[in-house]
Amino acid sequence: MAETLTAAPPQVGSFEDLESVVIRFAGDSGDGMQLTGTQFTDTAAIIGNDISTMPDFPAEIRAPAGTLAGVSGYQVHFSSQDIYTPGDAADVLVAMNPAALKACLRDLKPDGFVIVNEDEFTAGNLKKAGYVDNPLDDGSLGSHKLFRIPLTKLNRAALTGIEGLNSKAIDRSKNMFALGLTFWIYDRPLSATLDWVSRQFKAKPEVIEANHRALHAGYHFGETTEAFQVRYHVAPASLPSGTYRKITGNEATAMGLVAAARLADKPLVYSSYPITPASDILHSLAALKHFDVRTAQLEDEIAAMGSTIGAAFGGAFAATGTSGPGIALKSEAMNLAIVLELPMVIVNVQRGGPSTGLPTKTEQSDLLQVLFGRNGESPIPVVAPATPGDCFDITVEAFRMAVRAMTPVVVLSDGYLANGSEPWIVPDPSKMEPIQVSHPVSFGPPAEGAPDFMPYQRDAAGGRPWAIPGTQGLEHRIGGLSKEPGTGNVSYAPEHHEQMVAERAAKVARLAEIIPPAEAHGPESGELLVISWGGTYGSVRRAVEDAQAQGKSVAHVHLRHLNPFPANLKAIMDGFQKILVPELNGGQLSFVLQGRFGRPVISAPKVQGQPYKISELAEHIRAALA
Amino acid sequence: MAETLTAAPPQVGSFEDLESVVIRFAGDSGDGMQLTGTQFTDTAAIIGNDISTMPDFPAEIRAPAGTLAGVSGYQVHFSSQDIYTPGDAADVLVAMNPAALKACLRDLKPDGFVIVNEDEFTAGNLKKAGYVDNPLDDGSLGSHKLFRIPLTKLNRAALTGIEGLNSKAIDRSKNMFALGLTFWIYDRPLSATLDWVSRQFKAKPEVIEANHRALHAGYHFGETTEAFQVRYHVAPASLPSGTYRKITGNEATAMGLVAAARLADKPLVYSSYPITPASDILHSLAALKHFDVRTAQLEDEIAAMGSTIGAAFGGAFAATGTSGPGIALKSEAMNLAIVLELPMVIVNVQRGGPSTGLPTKTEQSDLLQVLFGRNGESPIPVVAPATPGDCFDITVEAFRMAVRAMTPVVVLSDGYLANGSEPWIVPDPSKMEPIQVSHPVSFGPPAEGAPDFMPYQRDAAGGRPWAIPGTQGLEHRIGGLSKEPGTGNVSYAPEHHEQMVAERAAKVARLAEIIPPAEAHGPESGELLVISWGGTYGSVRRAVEDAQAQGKSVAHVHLRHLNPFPANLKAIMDGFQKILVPELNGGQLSFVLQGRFGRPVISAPKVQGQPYKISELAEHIRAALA
Amino acid sequence: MSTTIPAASLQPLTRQDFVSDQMVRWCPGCGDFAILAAVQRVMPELGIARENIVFISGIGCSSRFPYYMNTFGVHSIHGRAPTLATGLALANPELTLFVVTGDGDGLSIGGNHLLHILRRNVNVNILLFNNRIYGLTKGQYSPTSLPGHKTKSSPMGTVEQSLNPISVALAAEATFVARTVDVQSQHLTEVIRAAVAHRGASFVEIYQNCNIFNDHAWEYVTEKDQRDDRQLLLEHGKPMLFSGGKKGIRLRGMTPEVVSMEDATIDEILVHDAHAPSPHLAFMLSRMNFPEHPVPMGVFRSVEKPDYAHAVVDQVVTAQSQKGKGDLAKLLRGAETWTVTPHRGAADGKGHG
Amino acid sequence: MSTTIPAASLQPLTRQDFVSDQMVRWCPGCGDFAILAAVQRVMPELGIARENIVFISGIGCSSRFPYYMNTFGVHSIHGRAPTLATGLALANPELTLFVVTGDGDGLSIGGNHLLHILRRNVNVNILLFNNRIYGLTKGQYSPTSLPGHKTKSSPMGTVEQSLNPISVALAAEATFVARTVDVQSQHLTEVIRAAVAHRGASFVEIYQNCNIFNDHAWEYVTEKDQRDDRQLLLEHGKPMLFSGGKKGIRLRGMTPEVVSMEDATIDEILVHDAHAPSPHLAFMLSRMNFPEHPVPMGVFRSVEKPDYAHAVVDQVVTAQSQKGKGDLAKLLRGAETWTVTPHRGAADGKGHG
Ligand SMILES: Cc1ncc(C[n+]2csc(CCOP(=O)(O)OP(=O)(O)O)c2C)c(N)n1
Ligand SMILES: Cc1ncc(C[n+]2csc(CCOP(=O)(O)OP(=O)(O)O)c2C)c(N)n1
Ligand code: SF4
Ligand code: SF4
Ligand SMILES: [Mg+2]
Ligand SMILES: [Mg+2]
Repeated sequence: MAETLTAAPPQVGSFEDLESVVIRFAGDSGDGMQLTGTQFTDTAAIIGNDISTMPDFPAEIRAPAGTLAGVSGYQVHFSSQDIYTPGDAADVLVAMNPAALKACLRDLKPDGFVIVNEDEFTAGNLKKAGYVDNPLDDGSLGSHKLFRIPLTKLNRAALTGIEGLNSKAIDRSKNMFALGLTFWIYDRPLSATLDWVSRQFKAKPEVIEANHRALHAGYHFGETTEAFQVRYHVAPASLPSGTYRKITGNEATAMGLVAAARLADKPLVYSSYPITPASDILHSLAALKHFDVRTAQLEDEIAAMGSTIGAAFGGAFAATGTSGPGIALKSEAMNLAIVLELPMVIVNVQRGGPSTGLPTKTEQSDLLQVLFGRNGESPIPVVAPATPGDCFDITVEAFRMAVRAMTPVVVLSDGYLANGSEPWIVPDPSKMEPIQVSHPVSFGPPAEGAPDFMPYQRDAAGGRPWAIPGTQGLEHRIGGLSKEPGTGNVSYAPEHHEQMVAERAAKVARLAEIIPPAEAHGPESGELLVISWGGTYGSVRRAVEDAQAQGKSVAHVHLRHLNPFPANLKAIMDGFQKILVPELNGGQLSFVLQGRFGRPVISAPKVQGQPYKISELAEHIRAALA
Repeated sequence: MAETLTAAPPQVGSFEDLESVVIRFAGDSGDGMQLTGTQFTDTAAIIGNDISTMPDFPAEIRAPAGTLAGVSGYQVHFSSQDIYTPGDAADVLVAMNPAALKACLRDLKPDGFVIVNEDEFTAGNLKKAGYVDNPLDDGSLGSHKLFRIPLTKLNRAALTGIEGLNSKAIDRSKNMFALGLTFWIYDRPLSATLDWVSRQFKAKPEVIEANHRALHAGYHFGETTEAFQVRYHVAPASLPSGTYRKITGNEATAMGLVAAARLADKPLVYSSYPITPASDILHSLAALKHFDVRTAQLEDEIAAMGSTIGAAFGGAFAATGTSGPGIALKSEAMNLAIVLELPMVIVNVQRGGPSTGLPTKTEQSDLLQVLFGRNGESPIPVVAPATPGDCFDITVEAFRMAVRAMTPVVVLSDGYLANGSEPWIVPDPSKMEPIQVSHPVSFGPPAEGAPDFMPYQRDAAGGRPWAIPGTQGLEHRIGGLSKEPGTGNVSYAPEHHEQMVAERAAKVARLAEIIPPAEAHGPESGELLVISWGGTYGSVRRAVEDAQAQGKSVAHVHLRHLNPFPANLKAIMDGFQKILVPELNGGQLSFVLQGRFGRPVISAPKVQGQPYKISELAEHIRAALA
Repeated sequence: MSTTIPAASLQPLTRQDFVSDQMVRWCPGCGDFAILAAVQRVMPELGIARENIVFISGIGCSSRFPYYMNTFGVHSIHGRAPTLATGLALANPELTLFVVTGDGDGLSIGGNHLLHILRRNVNVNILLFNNRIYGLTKGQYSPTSLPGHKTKSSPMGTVEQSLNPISVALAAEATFVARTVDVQSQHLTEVIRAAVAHRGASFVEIYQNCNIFNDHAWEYVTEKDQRDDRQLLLEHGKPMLFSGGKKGIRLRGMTPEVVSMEDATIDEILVHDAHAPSPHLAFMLSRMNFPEHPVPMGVFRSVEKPDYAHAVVDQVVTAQSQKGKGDLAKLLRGAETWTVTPHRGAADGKGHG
Repeated sequence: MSTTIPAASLQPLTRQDFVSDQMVRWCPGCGDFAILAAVQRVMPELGIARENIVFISGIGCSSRFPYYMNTFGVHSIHGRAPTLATGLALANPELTLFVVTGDGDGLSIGGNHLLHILRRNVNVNILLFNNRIYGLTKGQYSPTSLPGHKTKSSPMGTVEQSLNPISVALAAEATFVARTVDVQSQHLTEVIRAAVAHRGASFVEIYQNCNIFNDHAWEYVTEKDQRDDRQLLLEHGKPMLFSGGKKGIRLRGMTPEVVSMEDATIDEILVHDAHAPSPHLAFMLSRMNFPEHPVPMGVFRSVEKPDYAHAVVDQVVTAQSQKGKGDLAKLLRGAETWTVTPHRGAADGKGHG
């Protein structure tokens, strides 16, 4: 449903132009903040801003109301410029209760706005949030500009008289009031949200009415109150022309899987076991059965991996998705997939570890796990998307690699990419290159004396024939024991083992032939090369560009391929005196680069379950150059 | 039952003195070759030779008789000198059938002896072994000295008339005939084996009789036939004085676990799931209940790991053992153990991978898996024994480390060490240092206002209190989610997460304080440093010593500690121009050294499921120095 | 940390003694609250010192339980709580252990461990909170979800048969099997008391309402006005009457049928035998369900068998009485030793490098 | 590889067509040989093209089975064969799938997958070779080993209750459950034929002798002279007679008892109902064992339910009929799009680095 919206013409005099704004909506888990943020984002996207978002919510479904543990936040960065991240710090914090204020204040810019629902700053709520004094009164908000709004009361007043709505339901819509207010401040149209509400609650007219009224009430509150003296304009960004949509990483991953299967004219079998933050991929795919997507929710991650192997053996495009703890469980079966040499895609949406760790926070700390977490020599290709939208491209690419080398391929996404969103140019599927799959075909009943089918005979790329059940004459048996090259027959012979280990390593290494070369963003040689991977792309790119603007000799390579590396990586590295590797773990890529190239790099690890801020990266670059 | 045996006085004239001999007994899986080898070894050990052994058998219980797949071998190296390995190549091959000849010939020295049971070289057996012509007749044995013995017939003849023995049982003792013959050739006493047979078959006098007769018959065959013109002497080795026993790695590991528990005055809870080549540890321990060893055979490796965690929480000395595929399964629970911070020992007896791989062959390819095979930043100490006997010391040490740092510790043994044997000076337990364990004690019911018990308060070594259920006043809850330092309460706060990750890394790193420094065997600086780990110790040490004897500038560091490394490792490495790292994998320690120190090393990988030969290492050293 | 104050200075404990200092993080209205309250209430009555009680859980909303109990506790990983409990029992067979699990934790990823801990009869009390949904991961179907259930992961309805936890426990040779409900706190506490009194593995299915993702799942059986008519309260040795004694269960061949007591005499009514050596009667009861039958509640099975950890430790004791307490020096020497004396010439030790 | 010769050029297959070129690597005398021979013999009778048959196994002696069948096959990893079978069925629901497993592979490490593949009713034939021992790892006890069994890992005897595979399968809602014996090849082939005919998950326990590590384990029931007296051959709709019709099974209340037909009439004898909707009758049979009862052999349960993979694919078909075959371009566009036109000014693309 493509719409082309434009913002209302600016009212001269009352508007100030801004390049970018970062708003953080925060409230209790029950306050609907994720929805509020999403709606704000959608409207910003439709208006034509560049956007980048970051939801942040607790691992509990609904922690006790009013507590710090229960705070749910959603940060939106919208801009007239090309942006890369959800923003280091917020310009505006909308805090629906004291806990939200307490939890998020530190992420607000010193001169940022604080819009609070004053009605929630009761003694009880203050205590739950761990406040001794009321921060609205004790001056502790310092340089922040505070807007106290009796939001609950105003909203109740606006909603009186709607038939069939109890007071709980009335209060539940106060997020729409807050949203309406921010729409007014940033001069956004209400239409997209009004439409969305109407669609969403089709069967409940009283709920539609409530939300529509609340949204308008908030908007009008902005207009009628004196509190906000200026409104702001953030002009549309000059994005490349095309048709855009907003997309989250998990949505993109799911669509990438579907697209890959379609490009090969295959059914997609997606086997999974729910786990945060990967579950939404399963949910998306379960709703796409009409694409011949066969989803299976298995009893655990091991079963999901086994099912994926079985489906791949059967000739389907087979994929599974999980997060770090699930990969740990899958590792034995992943190893089987590696030696069976069947194509499939394994998505790991990383979260904070180790162990159960930080289920809803982001981290890049499974790189070593996916590279090395299996017994024996078991090389597996690993790719990592750079942005939410890139989850689509990388997933399609992963399947291309899997089919070429007949191997499982790991896609390392992360919580930040999975839940974050950005505007994305909708690709035209008719222009995407098909994925060529060729199954050896039947020869009829094998003739006397004809050579046996050789399931492990290598092709030009080092792959092997993908012969599937149902093909007459190609009956064969494969397994996890060591094998004779070619025939695949069980063999414990030292030279067979050695050769098979080498063949598997070689075909993975040779994927470098089809991987795009790494691109140095900046000079081709110089003082410092910053190498990043995964979801830190945006912050690192911005930090490097800032440093370049300051005249520093620094370039950036962002790796989307972790195994094998792009063939030219070594050459690029050789052009720089120092190499800085910022990442959201204890230094895993640093370790791999050193281990691979035997050359020291400067590691800039961050292990807080939080994305990198541009400012932190700027500091690392400064220090590395010092 | 200590005995001091000496060989019969040499008969002048008919004997030749040898420094070392390597014999390989090989036959069908049903031929009792493991037993034959063990008996030969035991006698050699009792005589005072230095010994080193290597069994080599198929993954099947009993593959089809007479086939290559069914060949079971046992190699014994015995010597008057200090030896380190079971020998690169055999001096004597005892081949009980054509398949054994075919499978083992390539491991025989060019001028080695081949003793065959000629009766088994029938057309059928030759075909099963894949021989077109009879190798005994077609000259294909080349320079080897062949002894054809109608062993089956001779043995049957010797055993006629024993009551209650069918022909199958008679033939089953022909391995004793072969053993008797080798005893004669190398002038060994029969007494130890005769005694062993008597003990073993207490209830079956006819079996005792059969085996005794067969052994004597073989011995006398040597004496009466003209075939062997010379006999050989291998004098006792000049081993350090002391009381010795023969020990395999798995026996030593089991005893190490028992000893550690005893040194801490704790019950040992050993939870496991059978897997080759680790099962024997379970078997040994199950027979040691009187040491307050509580063994549990669980439903799988995950359960074994969980049970180990539970037992550690309960205050027992808890351990589990498995092989590579089992580690893959355990990895999620290992990660839990790491964040719960409980002491325990995880033994990985490595075998050839990936996947099911080579269950009965050796490899060192799980180093990266145990270091990195878990989600998130999850450091775990890793140690590796150097010899079968060292499995004892390293296991005790692993428990010391575990208790100090309150962490699981991995012992990386391998199939070669596990099944191989060497003479071992029996340690005196009364001289071993106790393992100090202190559990915080009860304070009675917590007083009003008293500070809460802090389960994650760090002690001097970075560990935490091991407070166990049953202790009044110390009730506390721990789990796999991210935690607040000190209290251990669930926390998703970025700085708490960061601090806990750092604290866990630090306490593991600080184990270097109690790890013995690495010792360079050879010059302190020079051209080449060879770094090895695990079961390759013996071959590498010998190859380096040989190179040193040739005047080459080479030293050897053997690492028993892989994480953390000995504190002085870097300093030693700095003293050498080049570093050579031979290992039985694709170059895993090489990668870790480069990754850790950012300095290139020369990797010498071997991935054949077979141990390193001294000659292969000599070649690597030569090449590295070239 | 140098003095030990004897644990015997026990004062009678109160419910409050079992409340930990941690904030309870469940959704308002969640059935878990009622279960927590009931468990905290029953604890002081058990006469077990608090320090001898351990709650172990996996992952799920239900598995947060240990944090809220002021006892020892481990919030472990998904599905593995039974394995930790087994090891802990081996280390100390005298503890009172609880495993708290969910229908996903216990029957999906953890199904095998559940089978085996029951089979081994480890002395542990397993409380399975069955809400027929994955709560913590926001509402996917679970192995106990009814066929056709539409959830996020089954938008067109599930195509899988659901597991019956009681049937599974019985097939796993469980020695104590019971069912109760979050909202019937009296019944809940009675069942928990019986479970704790049982030595060996006790399995308790607790119908629990997840008001966020599967509200009303059990309403058909727990609804106050209809309970009497829809629940069959099992009591050992008592005829199976319900609906205030107006109806009963009679066997037709092997098939249980509901009869009005106007049409049947009390002798025809099946008498509950929780102690029957074979679990097949209990299994039959486990298959009874509304609307054909009332839903049986209470103790399905309770039989005596040696518990695992004690049996293991008994072998230790037997071995020690047969062979003496293990002599480490003797063990290290093994079967055959030989002595190298100095006159053979001492060489440099063979080290380990 | 450019021409396809139609698979329809089928000649009648023979046993030999199902013999692969791989050397059989079991111990001489192993019961697995008899099972292999029987399976190879029954294959040609099934009328299924060889290329549409897949054998999947885990790890164990029994799990070597696929190598010896000249069909498609996967020798997977320990305990996980059911999971591969599930995915394979999803990829191609028309294949005939066999899972070959052991008492360790299927009931120890793989117990949970067994539960769930049965519950899901995946169209697969599961052959569980029960030798009450871990063969391949050289003789440790298994979950079906009898209590007290002395093995390498239980030198003083096991202290665990054994699992009854039939009971477990029934509790897992299996729609087809049967038992047979390696040495009774006639019975074996009949049961396998019935299993393959059944659509959905078929579970077949096969008593198998491991002559190396657990010889004679089943002798008490398979011994030729005593078979008649110790086996109860189940036939749907037939009274449960054995011992050549001289004895039968009668119910006393809920308890089955053996009666001599001299003391009972045929009407008193329990009639086998393999199609009973509730599995509780079959469960009762699963608890019968020598010496109290004869050991039931044959089909315990066989009921019709939709099979999993077809049900999943049916949803695909339904979805396609409702929404049309998915339009990728539309999917990619999603709910809301907006257009940036050149007049807004085209900037450098934002790349992915
Ligand atoms: C290894 C692993 N896989 C998946 C998850 C995600 N996960 C957490 S709880 C849960 C299911 C919980 O369901 P249930 O046991 O019924 O508990 P409830 O939340 O309903 O009480 C899942 C799938 C996880 N934490 N760990
Ligand atoms: C992950 C893993 N754990 C353990 C093993 C070792 N293992 C191989 S087969 C087996 C048990 C086999 O028993 P069963 O299934 O009864 O088969 P049988 O050999 O008796 O036919 C075990 C424990 C393994 N291969 N993989
Ligand atoms: S999601 Fe459901 S089960 Fe979980 S806390 Fe909320 S109401 Fe309870
Ligand atoms: S060990 Fe037992 S089950 Fe395995 S092949 Fe030998 S006889 Fe058969
Ligand atoms: Mg649940
Ligand atoms: Mg078995």
